[in-house]
Amino acid sequence: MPDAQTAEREITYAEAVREALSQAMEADERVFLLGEDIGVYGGAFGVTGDLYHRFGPERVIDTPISELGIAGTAVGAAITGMRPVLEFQFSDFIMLAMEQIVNQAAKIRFMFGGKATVPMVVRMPGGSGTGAAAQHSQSLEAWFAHVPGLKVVQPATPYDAKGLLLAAIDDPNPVLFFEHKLLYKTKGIVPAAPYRVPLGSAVVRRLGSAAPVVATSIMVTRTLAAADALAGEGIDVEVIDLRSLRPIDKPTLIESVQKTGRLLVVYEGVQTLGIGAEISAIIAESEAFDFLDAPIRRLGGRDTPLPYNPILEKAAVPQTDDITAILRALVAGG
Amino acid sequence: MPDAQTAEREITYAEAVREALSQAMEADERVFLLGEDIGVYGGAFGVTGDLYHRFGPERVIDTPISELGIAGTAVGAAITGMRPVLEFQFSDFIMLAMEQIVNQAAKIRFMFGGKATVPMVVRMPGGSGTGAAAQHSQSLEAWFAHVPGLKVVQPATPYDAKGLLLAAIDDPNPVLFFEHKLLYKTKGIVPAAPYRVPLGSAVVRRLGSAAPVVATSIMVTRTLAAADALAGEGIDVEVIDLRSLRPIDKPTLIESVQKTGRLLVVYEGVQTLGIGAEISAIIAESEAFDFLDAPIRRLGGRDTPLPYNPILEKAAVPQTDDITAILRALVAGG
Amino acid sequence: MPKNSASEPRQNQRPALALLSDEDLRLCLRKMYLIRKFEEAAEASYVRGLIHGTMHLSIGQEASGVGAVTPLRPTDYILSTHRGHGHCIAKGADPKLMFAEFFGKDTGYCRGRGGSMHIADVAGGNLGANGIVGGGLPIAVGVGLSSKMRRSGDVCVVFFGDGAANEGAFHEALNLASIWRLPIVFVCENNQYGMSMPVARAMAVPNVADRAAAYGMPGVIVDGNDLLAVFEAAHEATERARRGEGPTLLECKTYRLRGHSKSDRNLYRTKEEIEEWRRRDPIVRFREELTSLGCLTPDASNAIEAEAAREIDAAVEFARNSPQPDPAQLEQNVYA
Amino acid sequence: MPKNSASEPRQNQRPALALLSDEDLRLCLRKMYLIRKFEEAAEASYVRGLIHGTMHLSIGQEASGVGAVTPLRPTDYILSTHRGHGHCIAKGADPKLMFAEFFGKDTGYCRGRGGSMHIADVAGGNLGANGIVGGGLPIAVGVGLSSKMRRSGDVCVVFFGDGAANEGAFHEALNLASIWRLPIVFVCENNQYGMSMPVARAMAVPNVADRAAAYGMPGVIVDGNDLLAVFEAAHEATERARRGEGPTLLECKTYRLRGHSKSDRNLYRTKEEIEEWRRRDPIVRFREELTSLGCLTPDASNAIEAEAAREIDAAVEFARNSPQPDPAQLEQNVYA
Ligand SMILES: Cc1ncc(C[n+]2csc(CCOP(=O)(O)OP(=O)(O)O)c2C)c(N)n1
Ligand SMILES: Cc1ncc(C[n+]2csc(CCOP(=O)(O)OP(=O)(O)O)c2C)c(N)n1
Ligand SMILES: [Mg+2]
Ligand SMILES: [Mg+2]
Repeated sequence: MPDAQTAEREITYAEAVREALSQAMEADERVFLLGEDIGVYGGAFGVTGDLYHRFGPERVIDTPISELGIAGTAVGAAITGMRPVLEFQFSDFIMLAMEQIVNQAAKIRFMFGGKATVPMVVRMPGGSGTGAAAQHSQSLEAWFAHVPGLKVVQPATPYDAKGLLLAAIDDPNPVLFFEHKLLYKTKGIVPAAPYRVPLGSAVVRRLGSAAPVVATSIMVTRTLAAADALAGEGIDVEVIDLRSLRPIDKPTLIESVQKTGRLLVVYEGVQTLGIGAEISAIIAESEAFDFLDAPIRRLGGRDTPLPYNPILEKAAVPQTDDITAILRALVAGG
Repeated sequence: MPDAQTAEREITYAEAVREALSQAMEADERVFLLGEDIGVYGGAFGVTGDLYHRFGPERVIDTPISELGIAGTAVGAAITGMRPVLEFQFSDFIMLAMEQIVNQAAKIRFMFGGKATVPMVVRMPGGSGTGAAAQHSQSLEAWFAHVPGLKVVQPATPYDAKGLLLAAIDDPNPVLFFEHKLLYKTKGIVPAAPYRVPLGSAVVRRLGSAAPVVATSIMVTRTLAAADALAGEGIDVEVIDLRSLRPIDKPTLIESVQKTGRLLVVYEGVQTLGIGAEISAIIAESEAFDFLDAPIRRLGGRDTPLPYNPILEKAAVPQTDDITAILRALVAGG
Repeated sequence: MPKNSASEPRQNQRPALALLSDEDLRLCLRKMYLIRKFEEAAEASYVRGLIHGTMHLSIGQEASGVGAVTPLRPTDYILSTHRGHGHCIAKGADPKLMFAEFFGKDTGYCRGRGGSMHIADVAGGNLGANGIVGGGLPIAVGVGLSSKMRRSGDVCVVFFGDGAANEGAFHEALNLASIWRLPIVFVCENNQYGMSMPVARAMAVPNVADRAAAYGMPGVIVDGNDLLAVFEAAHEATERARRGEGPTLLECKTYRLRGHSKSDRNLYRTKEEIEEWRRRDPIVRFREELTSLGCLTPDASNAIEAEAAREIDAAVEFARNSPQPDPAQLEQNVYA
Repeated sequence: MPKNSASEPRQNQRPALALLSDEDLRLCLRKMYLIRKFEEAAEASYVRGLIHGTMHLSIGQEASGVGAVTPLRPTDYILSTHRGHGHCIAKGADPKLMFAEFFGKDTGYCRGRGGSMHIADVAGGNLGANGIVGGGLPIAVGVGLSSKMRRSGDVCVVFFGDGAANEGAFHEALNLASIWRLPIVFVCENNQYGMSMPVARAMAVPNVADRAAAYGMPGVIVDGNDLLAVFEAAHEATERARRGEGPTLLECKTYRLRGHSKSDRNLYRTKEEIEEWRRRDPIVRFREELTSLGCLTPDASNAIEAEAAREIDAAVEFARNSPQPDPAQLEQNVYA
């Protein structure tokens, strides 16, 4: 029987996030949590759970509803030696804090000529699928992938949720950590001991000879389902989980496209100027260009705010069937 | 001698903006201006100039420093029948107002099932080149081009500054209007009478047989200078001024690429996930793909906050020589 | 709506009664019942799987919504919150169209696109619930400014919670409204908590209304579970706004009897506290007051309640039987 | 720095003098002169084309910067604004490295990347000027929180203008600092205008300090052109903060004698007003006070002034002769 530390258990994505938080707090007293209702309530999605009871109100700090203020609080704590991990209840609310995150956190080190570091993590759930409508369902990660000075990750599995979060907390730079509401309850194998998944590395989730699909967050799950469906038709799709949107793991993407000559990018954010635009452009300007034998396809969110009605909501972002259909066409001809 | 209305005069970009504001206010009493120091001061860049004296404090409203508040003010006025034109002194400050612009203005019509309209314009200068450093020099337009419900334009000439602004004020949707600090003093022919340049239309600024360059804002000027330099070498570059980032005029772009088989996109915003990513992806997924005979190139801003030092500042965004060099290489081989 | 009442003695007891006819009072009771029944039916529909997403119920807060909106004219505006069903019904919305929205149907106020958190009845002067805490506050400034510029004489009532009072938006909006003397009534429904955060931990002053002084505007505190008290203060604030004398911050002390939303396990408050407030139920209280003042017989109240229940039942039926939106129209109304 | 003065009578006249030795007082005067000369030299350099970009001069406001920072220990923090040269020098920065930064040189505090609006002297406890009005306020909350969590005993002084007091950031920061009782002194340099906007049109209360009540913290108003008055109030606020009793809002009434920035044509104020304030020059006033109190002879003050001028001249020379940053290093320090 493995001991507790080496054990691999099935736990949920939310539990994996919590475990990373708890291990980081145990290992480093500079780490603390900050956010609305992360204390007794345990977080709007229950992610912080019992951490308040385990670490006390000084390290799991419930804040008033003041997104700009608490983002600045994280910045100030980070530049003076602490390691704040901030939670926004929904990633949509980061809009109130853009100033602190983009004008301050992302730029302070550069503006100060390297004389300060801003080691902070902003955790927040994005994505649609819960009927929360236009102001609680966005996928805004592409904005931040446009900002030098930030790092941006989107874990798709419980394993990565834990490993990327521990790496993000270690990182001396501001890291935006996009969780997905629909993934919180999904389960996966997660080692009990702390481990890191390096920021900036994509991972091939499924090896295949046909068009690779680069997917992010919950679209990894849906793409893998689509790939399974297509496997029955003899189509063997390669699936890459991007994981990190800034920096982007270009070599892994380029290599895969060179092998297959095609590319589909699947993501939930609005298609226009979503992460797929960047992936497509990276390939189109890379040495993989000459290997392309079909247009690069993107399947992102539709060009609309997220609707409340569940039928419309589903129609607004890629579903497994959409991915299957587009892949079938891509492999067939282009 | 032409009368005052049909006259074409050389005026500056800033004057063209002011003329559009003044004509819109004369024509429609619902139009009013809102912003910090746009009154007696005449605007941080002098754009509103004497409008305060001409239209009075009720229609040229100086506000306290409250970007979120005044953005919301514009939203509220717009949904109740007014046509606010808001100025941010620097486009960087829009970060404080993202919530109202993206969560509210962009989505209200959709969320309300079409029962309201939000006819507002947000004017603001972007861009580097004045030594204003990291928090006053950004080019953030790509963020908004990612947001359904918004329209986004970037005039590159005095003519377009006036025509696009009048069209933006007419438009029943929220329009973000990105001016460029370095363009304010540039001159161009501008008809005295009101006219509209349709939102969503690109324009070919220079016809050519070689690689088209799609450029935005001040990069149009620099690209035209590069094209002139290359003309001496017998390289005849086509230059397209994108003008409108949301919606994007895809047919014009596709047609031009089909003609030349190549593409360079030049823009000042950070290259990663800047507008060039989207243009590249549009081409790579379009019918123009088959016409491409070289990788699609992007030349955007470097992956850094904007530095204060003028040498570094110049190095951080594309200059004419950079464009010339990359075009020469692109036309030569790829 | 307000008109002089003939009954001298009762308005001595409650000055608000000088302005409200028996008919008005019955309408207030009716609206409170409609709200309560609406939300109870919403809960039931949720349990039965007819509604998805989340919902924020204002059960226990009916007096502040109805009381604050009653002084308004039909052309006046309100801006509401995530906990906005009450405001919407108070402003005169049709529960049928609200329920249809809640059910995500094409017949709903927002054609199923908005849902509970975005119900708007633009034609009726409700410029929308809001999913962003404090999101309506800056918008109200624009509504007030527009009203002033258009010289329409319309007033804007903007609702927000105690939690919202700690957002920067609150500060900017109250300041702008005050310096421009806009016709706005800022109605804070202080229900003691912002989600799990008690007011006393979220701010260092006892009342949200204490902050009015920072903007040079009147700050008024009322018992938010007392409809007449809310009405009276709101009436005064509305009249003041209409006279061009500027905004008022009106704080209604109240309590939400339900959890914050569907995810709430009530870990941050005690059963006793909830019980204590249940005894101050604003509907029961108003109804008893009307009875004791002789404005209403118990039978008449029962009839009002029953009729409200029937109207809500019919609304649910209407919603259930309404068509789903057509996915082909997904991208409609992104742009005008 | 504060220590007891031996001279009984003078501290009766000005209680601050109980805490400041003659040496301290001379250092204050020296810093004020350094600031004035620094900014005059910056203006001259701009006119000569040696500096690009824009600049925000605090000429006339030297007493508030120096007075507020004087009570601080070296390990205490400040957060500054776009008008921050004075704060920086007050906290002990080296004008050579500041000028080098202003000149965009690699030897500057920020290696030429930040410029006037972003000068930071992190080692000296100045966590940076800020290009965003109000941008430092929320950061101060984090600095205070960190200080409290690390039990370092360090205090954070955060400067901001009257204009910044209308930003949402002000509201959120003061509220957070207050509920958490953080060791912060919020110093508002009310120089009567936010760019062209007079305070009286930007808010409906006469003083920024009036807003302290909204956060349950003390609000103190002082004559910002009187160094000793500023020092005294700041000392009290700092001690209070250090004792764990929470933040204070300190408003210094002052005036900027120069335009807002290089683009200012002074259309929003009169020459007379400027003249009137010029007569209240904080340096002249402090110097005269020191002389009349017998702490300083006119010769000694002249020597201090001359020495400051020499130091600034040397700083400009240092900056001029410093190397430009290497463009090959452009992307350095984007990430740690
Ligand atoms: C900007 C923002 N932050 C956080 C939330 C999540 N949230 C929704 S309601 C709520 C509590 C609001 O408290 P209050 O303003 O007192 O209103 P109440 O729910 O008590 O009616 C929170 C934190 C949100 N919707 N918007
Ligand atoms: C968020 C933001 N809005 C606007 C500006 C432009 N701006 C720079 S300084 C200034 C005036 C600030 O006034 P105040 O806070 O009183 O400081 P002062 O300049 O008087 O020292 C303005 C509007 C800015 N830098 N940041
Ligand atoms: Mg509440
Ligand atoms: Mg000022």
